[in-house]
Amino acid sequence: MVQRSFKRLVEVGRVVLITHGADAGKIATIVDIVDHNRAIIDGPTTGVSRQVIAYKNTVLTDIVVKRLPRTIGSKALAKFLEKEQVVEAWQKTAWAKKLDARKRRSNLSDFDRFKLMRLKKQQRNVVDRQVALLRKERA
Amino acid sequence: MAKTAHKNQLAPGISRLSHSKVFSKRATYKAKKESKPKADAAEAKKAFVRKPYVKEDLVDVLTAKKNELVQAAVTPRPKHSRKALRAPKLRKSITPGTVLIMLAGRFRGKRVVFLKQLKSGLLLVTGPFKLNGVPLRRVNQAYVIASSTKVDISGVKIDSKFNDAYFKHEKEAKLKGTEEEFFGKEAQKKEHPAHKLADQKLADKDIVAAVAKVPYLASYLSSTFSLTKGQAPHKLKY
Amino acid sequence: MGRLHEYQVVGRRLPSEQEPTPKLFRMRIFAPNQVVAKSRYWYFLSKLHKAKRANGEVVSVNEIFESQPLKVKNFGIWLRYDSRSGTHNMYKEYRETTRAAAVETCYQDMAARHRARFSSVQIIRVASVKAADVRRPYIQQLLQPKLKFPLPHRVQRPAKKADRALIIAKRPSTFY
Amino acid sequence: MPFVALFLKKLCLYSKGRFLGFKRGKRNQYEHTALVQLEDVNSKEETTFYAGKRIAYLYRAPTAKKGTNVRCIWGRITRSHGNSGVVRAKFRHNLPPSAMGSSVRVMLYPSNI
Repeated sequence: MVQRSFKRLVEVGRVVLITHGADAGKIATIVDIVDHNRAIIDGPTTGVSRQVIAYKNTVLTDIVVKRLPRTIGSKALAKFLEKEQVVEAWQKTAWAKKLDARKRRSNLSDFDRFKLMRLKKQQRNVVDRQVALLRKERA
Repeated sequence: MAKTAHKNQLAPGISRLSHSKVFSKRATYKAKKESKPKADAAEAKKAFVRKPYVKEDLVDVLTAKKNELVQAAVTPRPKHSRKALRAPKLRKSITPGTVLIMLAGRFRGKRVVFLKQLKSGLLLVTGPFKLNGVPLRRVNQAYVIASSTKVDISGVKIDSKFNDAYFKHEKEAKLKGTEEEFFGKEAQKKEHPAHKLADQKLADKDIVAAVAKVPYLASYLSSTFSLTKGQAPHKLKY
Repeated sequence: MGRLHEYQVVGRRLPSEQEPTPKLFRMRIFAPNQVVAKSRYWYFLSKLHKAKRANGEVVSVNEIFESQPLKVKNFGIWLRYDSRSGTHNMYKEYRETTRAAAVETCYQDMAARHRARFSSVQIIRVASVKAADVRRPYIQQLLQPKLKFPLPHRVQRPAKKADRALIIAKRPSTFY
Repeated sequence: MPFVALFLKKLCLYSKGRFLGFKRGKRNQYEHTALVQLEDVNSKEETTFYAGKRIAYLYRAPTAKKGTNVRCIWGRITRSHGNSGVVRAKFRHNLPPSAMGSSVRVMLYPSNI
C-alpha cells in the first residue's frame, strides 16, 4: 500500500526531471514502469525520445498527468501534455525557475555581471531608503 | 672545415640532413671556444696575402692535396638563424573594439578597448584614458582576457602612426658611472611629451563617444575586474 | 562480456555421398557477438546431434532484433544450469523490453544467486508471457493496473563531477 | 557579493591552489614536480583551463630584500594529475618541503580566452 507521507510516487503519468545524460535538465513523463529501478519515459513536447531510464538518473516532480493510459503512443501523449499544459505548469514552479536562473547566471558575461551589480545596488538603494523611513515612523 | 649543410643538398634548398644531424656532424660544440676578439680574425685575414707564383710554389700548389686557403683552426661562429620573425596569430575572440581585461603589469584588472594588432604582434589598446587612466599602449595578448563585450568602433579611424616605433622608449643619456649619478643629482621626473597627450585625446575622442552610446559601458570600463570568493575563473564567461 | 544479442544460426553437416543434402539445423542463440554465437551453436548441436565443427558448416548467422524494443514485456526463461553438486532445471521470470536484455539479466541473476557462470548456464527457452500467466510474485506485483510506489530513499548526485562539492553545508534531503 | 566585501574589495587576479606535495611513487619522490590542488576544481576536464598558467609561491623571509620580506618562487602548471582536479607544476626552484600544505597563487596568464 502506498504510504500517505510520500508525496511523489512512481506512476504512469508522473512527470520527471532528467538529471543525468544527454537529456539532462529536460522533463519527461513516465509512460510505463519496467520495475523498481527503471521506467519508460517519453517527452514529445520537450525533445526527449522514448527510452528506458533508471530512476537514479531522474527526479520525480509534483506534476502528474491524470488518467494517462499505460503505454500511450508519443503523438497521443503530446496531446495529453498540451491539454494539461504540463510544460507551462513546470515552468511556473519555483524549482524550474531556480534552475533557469542558475543557468542564466552561469551564462552571464563580464559586462552582464557588472550591470547586474549596478542594478542590484539601485534596488538596494530604494529598498533601504524605504526601510529607513518606516523605521523612523515606528520610532 | 667541417661540413656544412649546403654541400649535402638533395635538391636546391633542401638539405639532405636535418638541422639536428648537421649540428651533431659539425660538432662545433666540441671545439674549444677561443676568446680571441673578432678584430684579430679580421686582421689575420688581411695579413694573408697571396704570394706571387714561383716555380717551387707552383709544384707545391699542384701537388698539395688540400686547399691552402682552408683554415686549420675552426672558430665556431654562431649560426645565422633562418627563422623569420613572425607576429603571433591574433586570438579569434579578439576583434577591433573588444573589451579586454588586463591581467598583469601596472594596469592589471583594468578593462580596456582593443584597437588593432601591431606588426610585432602586440595589441594596441586604449583605456580610453579619460575613463580609466589607461593610455594608448601595447600589450601582449597572453596577458589579456578577451571579454565578449564589444565597443562599436567601426566608424573610428585609427591613425597609422601608432606603430611599434611610436611606443619605443627614447634612450636616456647614460648616467651610470658619471659624477652626476654618484652624487645623486636630483632625478627629475620626465614630463609626458605634449604631442603624445594630444594624440591620446584625439584618438580617444571617437571611442569615448562610441562608449557613451551604450548604457553602463562607460562605468564598466572605468571599473576594474577582480575575482571574488567562490568565483572560479574557468567557470566564468567573460 | 559485452551486451548480449540474439542470433539466428543455421548450419548443417557437410554433404557426403550418402547424404547429398543434409538436414539444416536452426538455433536462436544469445551471445555477445557472432563469433561466440557460432561457437555456442556447435556446442549445442554436438550435444543434440552427431555433428561437429570439423564435419559441418555454418550456413548463415544473422541477428534477430526486437520488434518492439520500447514495450515492456514479461519474459519467462527456462534454463538448465550446473551447480557445484548437480544439474538443475529452472524457470525464471523477468520484466524487460527485449529478449536479449531478459537473458542478460538472467545470466546476472544466476551469477548472483547461484554463482553460476555463463559457461554453466544453458538457456533452453525464452518466451514472452501474458500477464495472466505470470507465476512469480516478484513480477506479479508489478502488474497491478494502477501501480504506484514511492522512492523512499534518494540521494541526488550532480550529473557532472565538476559540480560535485566535497563539503556541503546541508545534509542532503533524501525524502520526497 | 556580501555587503562588507564591497568596501573591502581588493584587486584579486589569481585563484588559489594548495601545494599538496611532490610527484611520487611508493618509495621515491620527485621534487622537480609539485602537485597542486586548485580551488573549485574537482575534475580532470576542468584542469585544461589552467594548463600552462603561471603559478607563484609566496613566502616571508627574515631579511628584507629590495625593501620587502616577501619572496616568490615562480612556476608553471604543466599538466593534470589524476582525475580529481589536481595538477602538476614545475617551479624555477623546487618548492621547499616546508611549503607543503601552503597555498599558491595561480595566475590567469598566459591567457587563451
